[in-house]
Amino acid sequence: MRNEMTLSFVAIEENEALARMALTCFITPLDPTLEEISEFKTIVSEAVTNSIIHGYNCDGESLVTIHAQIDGQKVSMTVEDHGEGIFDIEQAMEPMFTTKPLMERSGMGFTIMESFSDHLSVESTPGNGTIVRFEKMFSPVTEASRMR
Amino acid sequence: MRNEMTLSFVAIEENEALARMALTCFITPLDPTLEEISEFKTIVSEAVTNSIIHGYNCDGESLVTIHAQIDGQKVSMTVEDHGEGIFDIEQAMEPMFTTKPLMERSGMGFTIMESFSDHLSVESTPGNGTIVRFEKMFSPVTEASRMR
Amino acid sequence: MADIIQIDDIVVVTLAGELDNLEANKIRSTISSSIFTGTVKAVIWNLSKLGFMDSAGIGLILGRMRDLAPYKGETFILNPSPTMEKIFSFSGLASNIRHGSVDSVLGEIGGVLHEK
Amino acid sequence: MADIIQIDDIVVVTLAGELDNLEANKIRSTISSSIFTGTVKAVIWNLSKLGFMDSAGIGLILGRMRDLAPYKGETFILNPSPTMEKIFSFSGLASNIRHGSVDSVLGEIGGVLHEK
Ligand SMILES: Nc1ncnc2c1ncn2[C@@H]1O[C@H](COP(=O)(O)OP(=O)(O)O)[C@@H](O)[C@H]1O
Ligand SMILES: Nc1ncnc2c1ncn2[C@@H]1O[C@H](COP(=O)(O)OP(=O)(O)O)[C@@H](O)[C@H]1O
Repeated sequence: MRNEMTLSFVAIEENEALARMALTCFITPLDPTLEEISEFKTIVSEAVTNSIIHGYNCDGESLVTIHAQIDGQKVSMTVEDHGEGIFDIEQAMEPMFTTKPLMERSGMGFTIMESFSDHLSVESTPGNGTIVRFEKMFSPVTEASRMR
Repeated sequence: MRNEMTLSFVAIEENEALARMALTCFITPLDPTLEEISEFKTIVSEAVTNSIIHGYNCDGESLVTIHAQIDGQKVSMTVEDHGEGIFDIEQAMEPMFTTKPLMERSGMGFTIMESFSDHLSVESTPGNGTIVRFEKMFSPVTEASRMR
Repeated sequence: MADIIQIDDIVVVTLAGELDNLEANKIRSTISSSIFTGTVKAVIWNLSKLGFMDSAGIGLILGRMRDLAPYKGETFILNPSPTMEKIFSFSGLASNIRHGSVDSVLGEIGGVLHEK
Repeated sequence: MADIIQIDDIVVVTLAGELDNLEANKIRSTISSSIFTGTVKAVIWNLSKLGFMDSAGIGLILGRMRDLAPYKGETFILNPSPTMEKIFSFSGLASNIRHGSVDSVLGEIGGVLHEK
């Protein structure tokens, strides 16, 4: 199938759940497995939370934008903010690296996003914002599962 | 509370459920009653379905855009398309009037949207598209329900 | 999702999930054919398990009332939610609504058929 | 949602719903105070009813492991979903995972404490 959506919202923590729910609903027609759903949901949650808290410091007015597209069994997604940006992307992507240890961030966000997606890339300019791009392949629906 | 979101998606019927789900999740922090939720969900469903099937004939590529905003207990929403538009808005809003009787449309969409919202207005230009605006007030959370 | 059973000349359609335009288009012809299999005296729409319905549900039910017209079949709408009940009332279907069990409606129809 | 009970010197935290950044911020201090009420020997995180967790859960648990450090308390993560189990493994917490009942973990801790 082919489908496409864009969701944007102001930077408040309540919208983490909105983003997860909307994107989970978006991929439902692919008939994903429970594990595919929860991995995808985790990717969305990590990227959106980062934009809200790191990009915008939860300012309640700047916009986070998610664009997602389905082509056959492939889902492509970008999560974009125009916030603080990342100074050293390589360092940011190291497991356990975080600039917000006092907020008890674990520094595992990028590691999880990388592990649960089939392709991840990050573009960022300090002072200008961050775009994270993902691709995730979903297993084709088998005849057996169609019969359910 | 204050919150704001925009959701847009291509005109396929599968996205009716996406729109309902995303907007329902958006209003959850207002702690709405079950009936408020289902009335709001119905408004969203009627307006989005109209844009998809009447505005765009389910063309699978043109975009329907929903913008929603929470100010205190008030939710304001617009559902917009750049499709066919409506020739005679007054006639379109009459109960039981439909231009798609063969698709078994009931012509009750606008009647339902009007009854379930606190304010509704429609702007449309034939050939240029339609914007439907709503407002719905949600009952404030009582102390009793907070204790649940 | 529509679960359709036939009890003598009465068709009972039990709907679940969300009945919108997409869903109505999916189940329309199956329900229609169950009405055209024989002389159907009544259709009972059991909505106890239905989570959501918009005006597509009205279109679906009015359409099946047209299918039933040649048989002079009756239509009963069982256990709609308060929001659905409002939608049916706007659409002039308030008198078709019943609350209770499928059996209680079957009883009512049986009675009526008997008297005829 | 976090349900916290204390059994002797063991704290059992049962989480439900979705554990994200917002939720972690809501429940952090309550869980922390339950650890600081006395000499806590172990915290059992019962995730059987948890529907979703992202890396905020890792931050929450690592933070409470720091709270526990003065007491040399142990941490057990009970019944994470397959996806959560991967997240814990990436974070070096694989050895803290158990599958089974709260009682089985209590038994394990009892045994260990006994041997000491
Ligand atoms: N959207 C963003 N805007 C600014 N900085 C970001 C963004 N996303 C990630 N970062 C930076 O990268 C670091 C690592 O991110 P991540 O691996 O998700 O861990 P965490 O969110 O737990 O800190 C963050 O601490 C932050 O400094
Ligand atoms: N977004 C739209 N674009 C074009 N025409 C519309 C739109 N929304 C409504 N209409 C017109 O108004 C009529 C009445 O709409 P409505 O009351 O929702 O009933 P129904 O959708 O069942 O036809 C439709 O049949 C259609 O002709």
